[in-house]
Amino acid sequence: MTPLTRDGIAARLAQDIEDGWHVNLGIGMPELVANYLPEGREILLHSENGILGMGPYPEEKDIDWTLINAGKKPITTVRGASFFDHAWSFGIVRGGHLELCVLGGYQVAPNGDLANWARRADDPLPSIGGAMDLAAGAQRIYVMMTHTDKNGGLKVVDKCSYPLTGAGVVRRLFTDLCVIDVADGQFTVTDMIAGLSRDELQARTGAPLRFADKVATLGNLAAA
Amino acid sequence: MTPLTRDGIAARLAQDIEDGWHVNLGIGMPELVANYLPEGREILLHSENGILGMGPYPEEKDIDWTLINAGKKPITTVRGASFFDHAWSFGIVRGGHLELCVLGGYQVAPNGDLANWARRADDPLPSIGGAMDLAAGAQRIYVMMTHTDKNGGLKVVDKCSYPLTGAGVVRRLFTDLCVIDVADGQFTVTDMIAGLSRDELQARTGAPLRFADKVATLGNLAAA
Amino acid sequence: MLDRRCNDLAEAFAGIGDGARVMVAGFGEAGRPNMLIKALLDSGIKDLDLISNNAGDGETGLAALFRAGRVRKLTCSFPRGAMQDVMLDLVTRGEMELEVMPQGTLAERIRAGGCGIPAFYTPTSFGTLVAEGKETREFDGRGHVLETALKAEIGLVKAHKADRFGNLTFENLARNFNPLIAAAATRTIVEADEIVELGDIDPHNVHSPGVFTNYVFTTQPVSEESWQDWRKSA
Amino acid sequence: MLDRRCNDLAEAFAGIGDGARVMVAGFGEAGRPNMLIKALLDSGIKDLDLISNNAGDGETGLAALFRAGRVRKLTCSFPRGAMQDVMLDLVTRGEMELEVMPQGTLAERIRAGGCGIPAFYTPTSFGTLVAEGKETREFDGRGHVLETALKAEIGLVKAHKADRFGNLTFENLARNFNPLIAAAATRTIVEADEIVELGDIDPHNVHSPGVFTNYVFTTQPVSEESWQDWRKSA
Repeated sequence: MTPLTRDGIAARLAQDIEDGWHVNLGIGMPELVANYLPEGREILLHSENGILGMGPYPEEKDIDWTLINAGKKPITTVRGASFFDHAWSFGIVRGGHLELCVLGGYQVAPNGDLANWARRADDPLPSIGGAMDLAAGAQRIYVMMTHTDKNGGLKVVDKCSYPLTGAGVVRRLFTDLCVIDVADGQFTVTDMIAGLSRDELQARTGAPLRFADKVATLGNLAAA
Repeated sequence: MTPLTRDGIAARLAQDIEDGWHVNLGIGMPELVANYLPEGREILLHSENGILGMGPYPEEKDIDWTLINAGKKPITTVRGASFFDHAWSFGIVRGGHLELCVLGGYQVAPNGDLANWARRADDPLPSIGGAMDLAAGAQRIYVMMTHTDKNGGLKVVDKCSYPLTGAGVVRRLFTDLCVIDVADGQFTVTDMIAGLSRDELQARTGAPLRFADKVATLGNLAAA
Repeated sequence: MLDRRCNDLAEAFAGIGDGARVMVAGFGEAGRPNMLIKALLDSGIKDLDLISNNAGDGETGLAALFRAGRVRKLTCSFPRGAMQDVMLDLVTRGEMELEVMPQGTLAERIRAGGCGIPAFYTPTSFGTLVAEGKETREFDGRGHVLETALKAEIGLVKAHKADRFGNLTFENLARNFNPLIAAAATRTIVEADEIVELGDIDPHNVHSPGVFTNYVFTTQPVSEESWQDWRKSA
Repeated sequence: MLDRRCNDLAEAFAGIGDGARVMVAGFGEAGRPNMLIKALLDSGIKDLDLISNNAGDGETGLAALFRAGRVRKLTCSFPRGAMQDVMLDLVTRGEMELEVMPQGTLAERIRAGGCGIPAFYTPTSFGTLVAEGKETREFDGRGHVLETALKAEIGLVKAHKADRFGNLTFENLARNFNPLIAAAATRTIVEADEIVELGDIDPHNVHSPGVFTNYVFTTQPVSEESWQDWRKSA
């Protein structure tokens, strides 16, 4: 079996973004999703520092430091973009106007809880940023992360042990091994990579998995 | 004695508006103040429907019904004006950013209470508009009104009997007979028209009047 | 394709039943979506739970909704004007409920509805009749009133320019409640003087971002007589 | 004459004592008022109660204030970045207090401060560590947290264009916290790339109305070396 790369996860997730959606891609791995938006779908990207209609990274010569995303990386704008202040920007977020937000994760639980901002409750430099607002406000939250950590530690868990970003917010989870629907307090696997058995996947998961009637094969859509 | 006309009250009040102030002139009699702003002072007029920098009534041929004040009368704009939505407009009001608001009044009491929106508590068509926000939010409230009603009924009273617009908000009161400072629960007359005795003024007033050490003569500054 | 343009007014109002809460923008006639108000009238939807700062004047626009008896409740800040006899009649006969509040409180409640703030405290109206029965609280030694967010199923908005993403600009003081209602309504229907190409509106100067907009129409004039159409079918 | 233009930075900071609460706008370097931050550093004011979304990077800008030990407390949403070792050192040695909150909550608290709203409820952070000890309340069956307004004695703002009334525009994503801080600060000091004539900014597209502005300066570059000046006098 070959786990998906980060790009592979991003490419699979991008398939589940519908035409016409307004989407916030969280800092880090979710930013990759922008490279795999399916052809023929018009998707407007929001960044919480005040833009709808974010375009790709500019050419080096066109970098302008007033044109950055929430991760402070240079961006461009698409035709039909708009700028606004932080209050309106989080009004868009909190008011439920974004069809989707994609966030990275440290831990996800079947009740939809997400932990992605701190690994300990007494972090002396707790760094929250906009993730809690996005978790609370977007119409749906997709999470993308590796299924386990570098040491094989569980991240898809029965109950989050790290401080929560949002309670009961995750709708779908995309990992390097599978895609999981999160609903009614349960994990349901809808896609799995080839060459991985259900028992093997369960062994790498800290909560009981159910499987959809038809589980799709999760291929690497990011391959050239 | 000759009581001031409405224009006379407006002209006197205008003398107390300082250079550089941002001012809201309430609907009705206060609108007249705009005609008497002293030369050499730059005063920006706010209207709660979304403008700072309101200019005078336009020529008939220039009337544009998207350019109206809170009283729905046509206006013009001055150079350096700005438009904003109702939330920002009342943010300016409520946030204490206007140095002054001038309101009309039915009743004013020495504790600073103002009644100017309804003459009965069970009005079937209570019409509040923006007056309560202005009363609560502006840095200072000046009220202009006739000293008594058409039938000689008292309007400068010990306690408002009509529903309040704002509690404890009036800073100065301009009538056709006098100018009154309102502070520390007391009325202090600072200006009076000629030919009116203190006893006569007190007789037309429903609360005890004090008099400033030096009471100025209140002339008709609106005279051509 | 993200295209909010539409040519069928009936489509924009489809599925909306009697009793719907509808917000109508505008202050006086500035920024008042007359074509959409006419479409709402034509839709026949009744028992409207209407939110609009003013009550309208005369026989046209909002006034026609009241005259046609379509409004169960009006939430506003200023119900007086040329319509006040009709309003008074409706209210005293118990045919319409009226909720009046300070204009800034109305604006902030709608803004809160669009921005995901369920409630806030305001100093406005504290110590007055309007605050009676409301929850109050002191902050920094000053009394404040708790007010809750207002949202609606439908928002009717009048823009100057619109593009197919639904980005909007407003002219002069026609902005007023428009961007707030665009955000607070689940279904925001816009009529614009002009629909322009993407990119024709400077991204710095979009007054209401497209994410709030669901349908965009080009404004068509409504003839004076057609405001009386409801009388024929009534 | 209503003229907010000023040439003397010391005048803009006059009368501000140690312990002052200062809001600094900007997100990353976009919309960050570096000249004014340098003037604040030069003023020698210490024990700052600083509110800024980010903590800055390197040796310049905000970072210099931390390195110079001028900040008693930082309120922000994201204290990590190239400065985090310095921050960690200050916090663990107890030399600086840190208050961290969600970015949208920070923005809304500042907006509330400018708009006369003393407190509001937000769904953000409900059910998390951040909400522990805070007052909560259900609206429509969902938990919310009570948050209070943030105001400041001084607000430092970076604009693109300004006029003498203090009307401002911002470039691209340099807008961010700038208009909110302009409104929330008692004394709003602005540096602008360009000071233009009255009327050169279209009234429709003023991003922050002049009523919030107290001082306007033209931005001057701050040399890299001068950020080290404080070390000489320290």
